[in-house]
Amino acid sequence: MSQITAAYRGLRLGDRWGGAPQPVRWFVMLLVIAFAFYLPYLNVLPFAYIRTDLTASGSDWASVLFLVVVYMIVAVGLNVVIGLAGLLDLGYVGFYALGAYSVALFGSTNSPVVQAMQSKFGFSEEWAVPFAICIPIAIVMSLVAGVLLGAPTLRLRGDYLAIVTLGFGEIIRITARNLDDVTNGATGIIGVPVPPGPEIDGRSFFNTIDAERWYWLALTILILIIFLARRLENSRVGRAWLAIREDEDAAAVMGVAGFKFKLWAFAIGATLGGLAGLLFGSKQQYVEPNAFMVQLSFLFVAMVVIGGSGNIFGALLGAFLLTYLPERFREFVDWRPFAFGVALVAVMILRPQGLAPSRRRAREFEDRRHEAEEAAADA
Amino acid sequence: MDFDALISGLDRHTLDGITRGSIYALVALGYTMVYGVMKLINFAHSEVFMVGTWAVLGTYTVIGATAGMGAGMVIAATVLALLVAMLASAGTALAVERIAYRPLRKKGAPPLIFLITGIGCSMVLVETFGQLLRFFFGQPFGRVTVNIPSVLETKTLFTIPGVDLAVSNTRVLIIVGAIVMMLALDTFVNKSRLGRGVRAVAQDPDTASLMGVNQERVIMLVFVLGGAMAGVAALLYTVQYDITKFDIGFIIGLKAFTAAVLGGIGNLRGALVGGLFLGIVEVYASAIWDSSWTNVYAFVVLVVVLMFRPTGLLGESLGKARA
Amino acid sequence: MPEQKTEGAVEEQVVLKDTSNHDAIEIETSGPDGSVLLEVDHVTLRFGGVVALNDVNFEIRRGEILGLIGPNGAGKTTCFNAMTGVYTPTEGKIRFKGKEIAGTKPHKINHLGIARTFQNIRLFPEMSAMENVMVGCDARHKTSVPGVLFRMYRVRPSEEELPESGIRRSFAKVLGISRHTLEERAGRRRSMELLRFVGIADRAHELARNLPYGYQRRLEIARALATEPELICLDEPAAGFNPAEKEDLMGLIRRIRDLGHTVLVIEHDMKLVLGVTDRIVVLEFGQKIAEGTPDEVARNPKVIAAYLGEPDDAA
Amino acid sequence: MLLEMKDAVLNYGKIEALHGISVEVNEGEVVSLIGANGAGKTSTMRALSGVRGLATGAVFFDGEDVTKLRADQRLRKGLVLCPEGRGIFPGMSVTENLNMGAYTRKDKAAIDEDYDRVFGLFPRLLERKKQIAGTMSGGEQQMLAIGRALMSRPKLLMLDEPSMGLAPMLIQQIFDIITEISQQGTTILVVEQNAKQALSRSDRAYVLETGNIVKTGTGAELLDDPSVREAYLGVA
Amino acid sequence: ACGTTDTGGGGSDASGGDCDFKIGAMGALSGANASIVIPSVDGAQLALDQWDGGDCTVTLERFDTEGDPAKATPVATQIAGDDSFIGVIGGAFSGETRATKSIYQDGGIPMISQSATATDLTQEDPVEVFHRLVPYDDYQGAAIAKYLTDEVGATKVFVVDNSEAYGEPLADRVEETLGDKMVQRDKTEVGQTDFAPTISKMESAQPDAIMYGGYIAEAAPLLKQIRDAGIDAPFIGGDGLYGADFGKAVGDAGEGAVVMCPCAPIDESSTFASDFEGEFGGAPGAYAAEGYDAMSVFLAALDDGARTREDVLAFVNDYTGEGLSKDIAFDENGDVPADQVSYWAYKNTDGTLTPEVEVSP
Ligand SMILES: Nc1ncnc2c1ncn2[C@@H]1O[C@H](COP(=O)(O)OP(=O)(O)OP(=O)(O)O)[C@@H](O)[C@H]1O
Ligand SMILES: Nc1ncnc2c1ncn2[C@@H]1O[C@H](COP(=O)(O)OP(=O)(O)OP(=O)(O)O)[C@@H](O)[C@H]1O
Ligand SMILES: CC(C)C[C@H](N)C(=O)O
Ligand SMILES: [Mg+2]
Ligand SMILES: [Mg+2]
Repeated sequence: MSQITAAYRGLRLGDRWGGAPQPVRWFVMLLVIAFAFYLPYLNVLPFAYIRTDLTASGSDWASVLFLVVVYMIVAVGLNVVIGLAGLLDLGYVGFYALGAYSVALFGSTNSPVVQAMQSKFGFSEEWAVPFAICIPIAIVMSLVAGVLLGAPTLRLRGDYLAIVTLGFGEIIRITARNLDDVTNGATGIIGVPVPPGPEIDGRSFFNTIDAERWYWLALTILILIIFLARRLENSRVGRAWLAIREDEDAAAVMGVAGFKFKLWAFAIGATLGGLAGLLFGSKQQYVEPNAFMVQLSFLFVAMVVIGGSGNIFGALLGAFLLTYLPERFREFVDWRPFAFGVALVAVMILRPQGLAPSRRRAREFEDRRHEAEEAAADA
Repeated sequence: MDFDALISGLDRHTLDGITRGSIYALVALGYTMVYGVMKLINFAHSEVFMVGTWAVLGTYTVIGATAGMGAGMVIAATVLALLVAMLASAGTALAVERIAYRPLRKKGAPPLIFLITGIGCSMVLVETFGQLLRFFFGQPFGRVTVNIPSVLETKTLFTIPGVDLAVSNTRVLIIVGAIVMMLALDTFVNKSRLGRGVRAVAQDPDTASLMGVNQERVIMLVFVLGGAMAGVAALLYTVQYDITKFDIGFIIGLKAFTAAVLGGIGNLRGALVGGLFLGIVEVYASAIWDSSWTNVYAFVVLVVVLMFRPTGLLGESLGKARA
Repeated sequence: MPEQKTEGAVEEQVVLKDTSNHDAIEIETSGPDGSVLLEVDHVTLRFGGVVALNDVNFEIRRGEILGLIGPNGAGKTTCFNAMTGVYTPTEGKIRFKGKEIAGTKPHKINHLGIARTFQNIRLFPEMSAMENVMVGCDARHKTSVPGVLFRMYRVRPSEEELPESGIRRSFAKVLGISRHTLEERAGRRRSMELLRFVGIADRAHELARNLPYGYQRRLEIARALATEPELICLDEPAAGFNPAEKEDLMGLIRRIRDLGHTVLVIEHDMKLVLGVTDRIVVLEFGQKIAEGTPDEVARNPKVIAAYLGEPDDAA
Repeated sequence: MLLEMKDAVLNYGKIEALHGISVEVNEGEVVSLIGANGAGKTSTMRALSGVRGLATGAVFFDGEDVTKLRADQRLRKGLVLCPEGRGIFPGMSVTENLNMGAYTRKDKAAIDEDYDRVFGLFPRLLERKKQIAGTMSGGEQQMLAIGRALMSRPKLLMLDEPSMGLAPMLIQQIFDIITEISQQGTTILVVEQNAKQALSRSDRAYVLETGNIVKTGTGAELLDDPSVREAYLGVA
Repeated sequence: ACGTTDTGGGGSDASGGDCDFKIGAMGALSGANASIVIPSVDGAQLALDQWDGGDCTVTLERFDTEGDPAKATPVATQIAGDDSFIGVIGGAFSGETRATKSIYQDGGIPMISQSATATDLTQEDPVEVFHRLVPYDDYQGAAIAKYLTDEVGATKVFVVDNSEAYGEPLADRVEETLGDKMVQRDKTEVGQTDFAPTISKMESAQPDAIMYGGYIAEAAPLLKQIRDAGIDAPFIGGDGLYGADFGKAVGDAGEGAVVMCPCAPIDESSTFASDFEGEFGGAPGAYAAEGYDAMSVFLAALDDGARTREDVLAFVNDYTGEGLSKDIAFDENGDVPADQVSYWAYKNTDGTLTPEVEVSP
């Protein structure tokens, strides 16, 4: 382990990357992106061993890739909330659920909402809100939910926010489960619409089986989001978040509108969560409340923290590992949760700053560690 | 919606609520104490409780306690189970502290990391009973609900005159047990010297050490006390419900944590008030509507309370709790 | 502290203003010197039984350095807190440029033009010195989240704002440059200038928490200045300084005033207070007991009795 | 010799703040430590009190090696620090804070006596017995911190900038108190920016400069030293 | 069609001459509800073991979903994406079946469920690939209601469910059929352990029977608390309780509780029972015969020469034959014909479920 990390440090990737000329960086980036798009077809040994469908009870590789990317979108969003703005959100699954449910509620002919609209406006049985319109609906719904949740609760400090958001996630799930007349309750909604596309082999372009198409779609969205989210970090907004995290009162006296920026963080996070949920629901073509249990929120937080909160690429790495590894080792079904727990503890103790922390966090962390170690007089 | 049902059965519902709330309150203590001192949500605390319930089962199994023993035996078995549960829970809490938190503290890690190791520990403990032990020992471990012999058989102890409400011995045990433990703990923290040390570390660990407080000792103490209270809760829980399960801690932990925040996290009396309040609210609301909305009531009440009292019903912090 | 600053003061006055002013908030620095800038009008502030301020009444005039002194617990910091929106007075009004500000949120008050430092230093410890100052600069910037994300708001750049080279230059000519980019650039430049101004530019990129105490105090001043306040309030800026360092600080305070800021300073060090202020207000038990020029105050028997004790040059 | 620090090196991460300094304090003395901002005065106090460990070097107290002891263990031996920046317990009342000072003591009667003594020294504290310490003014907190240190009945009392944030009259008073408790038999090590006052009341003093001791001597000697006068007394 | 995903260990080309296939079985193979599912998969295994496939080899692959729809969807995608699978036995529970049937539909892979009973699966939005060997819950609701009125003679039934995809609609059906013979309806939650509010409602409603829609995990503590509170009205549940673990979990409190199931008792002396016992060391449990039948249908398709999913699907759609559990045929929705609908009430005596009476709704 230490040898590997030493070797890794020896490469000084970060520095080299920073020092490389612009065109080289562009080229490498394009290469990475191209490789990412190629991944579903990756079939050359030994690299093919990363595939998840090698064992008998394995799972579909492209579907896993899709899920990885969806969770990466989640992680990028949650990283804004936790990593940048320092707000502990334990109910992120709520937004994810909202995204999935919005597209189902408005886009599926099986949804009571659509059926009500049909009878109210005399539309045909086939009618539902077109997918293209479901997207803005989903985004607006989750954004509004983010603001509605944030407005009264962001004034609360730290850990109070954690439990309130956790409650929010549960409220969304339970409401979805109990409001039979709106959401079909526990039965869930089938026939969630998919993006339009040409028919191939008698199946619509985006279907439940050809997951690589979903993967490409999600990947494209993810790349766009990363591009935008990176802009936040080193900007007035990023600094405001940082300042709030460090000392909210002092920041206010320095003219930082704490509440406004926190609300923005929440809104951005909510939107990305909703978007990820939308992709998930649409790919599944089925939503039901049990897919949105609190534990999923914990998983999301773990992704961001394991990766190294504050750094988008850390969050991506975290999302990848925590989604991919359990799928890759499916054959150990019964032992996976146990291993997962052990891994969480072990990784965090060995590398508390996260696997790929932002430079700032890494530096902060080094300082604190030295301090703590020296503070122990008997060390 | 059935408000009549609530009104007509108010006495009964209140009793139910207090019973439920007493257990929340005892578990909430663990959250509140650890939070007060370390500003840390100990996510594994729900499993500390869970381990306690298994300890009760283990004790009964080993001594072969069953329903229908003589009164003396029942008392002996229960007391023994109580001690074992307290020991097991306190030990688990201490182990969690040693394994998941202390190394991080030594490295000065930020709070978020503690949260993740806490979640990790919680999973490990859950899986220990749901998988690991089953793998080695088979039943009763595993993912199914297991029965715990109801050594203390439910009997009506007395009837409250006037409202004609029958009160069973188990309920009396739960309510009285919870309140006695809380009072003892409260007195300890507020009156004893060590208790003052706990509060000092809570506010400023460095200065506390300059006053002669041994920080590590205090932290251990907090985990042990919180764990022991969860052990008490575990025994009372099994007395009332006679079951346990590998993941039984999750929901109770969640509620207890909510109760702690509701009362004002870091505040011992807050835990009691928050627990009872939450228990009663849940039962009342379930009486009016139904139990499928329970968590929604709980969290809505939490949000409403926090909106008017941003630091909970009784306000924050072990230190600020004015004795 | 480097000495070359004193002469450069007049030029700096120009440079230190935000140059991204395509759309910056207008601050009226106009108005004749000597006109009332801030008015504390019969302010009373109680905490339960404690009366921290009792019918306090004074004003700050544009362009002056006003000292606020008094025994411990007299209510000086509380007075600051009331002025910067941390507390709301129980009774009375505080007017800034004629506008009532009691009850306004702290960040709004900052936007109106009041900045402060803290008695117990409160920097952003994990940010570099430069970033700390940037946060101050940001107070005058307007780009918010959509602006940062999508860079939609574009301004026609002036010649010197255009990039040097080829394609980018043509792009910028046609599409303009986003306000965000210009603000960032200006903010960075100005932060560096401010750090130089207070004399700590050599450690601009170090984390604030690792700076020595004296540097931290100066950094707080730079951060406050970055918000372009009309009134800057310093709470015991010399605490923990030795006499030589205090001497430097006096120069800095004067130069801040020379830039056109009005200064309010709380300080227990009489040498500094008497040496640098134009006027002094004295509080005791929440009440104003004296007001006047340093000479008047130093001779005032009430002040001597309540605060100074027998003359002691070493204080 | 009551307290001795030998060749102490203290690091903050990669920064070495003390480069191997040695300090001695004899029983009954008042010793002061002066130096510019960042010279390492506070670091020295932290190392002595055990809040921070040393990289190399040793600390002896009362003839015993206490280098490996934690702060709380050293306190029990009578080595008490009143830290820079006061470090009061913000959520406790004034009385509770004082009570914490007596945390390790069991002699109830004597503790009550000490309460009276502290309240006698700082009447403001008596007035505000019930106030939550975090809401007190800067100077009031400083009084509380000193009072609390006295409650420990130290053998050796270390004060880090006790006059910081105090009004002129109180500064005078603080130094009088220092003299007084020294006469009552407590040994004192004090860090002060107010060098003139400190030196004039000290038996001996050390001058620290960027982590090294550059001068030592009796208080009077240093007061007369021209370089000290220029650097720390503000007199050219 | 989806050759993109088969690699390395992937299956053989289905259109080739050789005959080497897999059949998937998905359901709750672990957890509190596993005892309702495992016997049926064992039954399927038994059918496979007893089959002589000639040059065909078929393997049964078990996928544990814990009965959780969220965990079932990746499994379904995997099965549907792997061409060597030509049929699916399951899903065992209604929720997971609902979540996955459109995936199987897209993959064109036939499913035969041994136990998913929710009405909507076939009645509201039928998909071509889905078939089941059990009647749907409209019948079960009616059967339970009929048992309650006719056998128990109840006029004041208290109906509780677990707010979940199987229990709630079932309780709804019971409620509908009972009409005003139901006194009160209440809902609980999965994972709940304290049922005090529900019990105090029962105390004031004074029901003469209690019906629970849900699975074993919550039924056991609920029933115990009911009995603890001194309420001794008869207790009846749906097939969600039809597992060997029910008796164990509920203990003494469960004595006399009744479980309804659309499965006829298996004669202990039948060859099936003895074969099953020989293979798995116990009497055939919940839906073992249905599992056996589901597998048999697929195997018959292979015997018939079907070598692709399409062929198998066509075969299953038109299948008629005599099965262990009933005479098998599927209508256009994939349901068993109405004349095959039959229910049995089982009574829990000494911890085992013993057939009490047949009820036809
Ligand atoms: N939140 C509060 N609650 C109760 N009393 C308070 C509060 N804030 C301040 N006080 C009291 O008000 C008085 C004035 O405090 P303030 O901090 O303004 O003093 P100050 O003049 O700045 O003193 P110093 O020079 O010591 O800093 C003090 O006696 C203090 O104890
Ligand atoms: N926590 C810390 N982390 C990193 N460096 C530190 C830390 N504390 C102090 N230092 C550095 O160590 C050196 C000595 O600091 P110290 O606080 O001992 O000085 P001091 O003499 O007490 O100064 P002052 O008069 O400002 O209190 C300084 O350069 C300071 O920047
Ligand atoms: C195995 C059975 C109890 C499953 C149940 N009939 C359901 O549809 O979910
Ligand atoms: Mg003050
Ligand atoms: Mg210092």
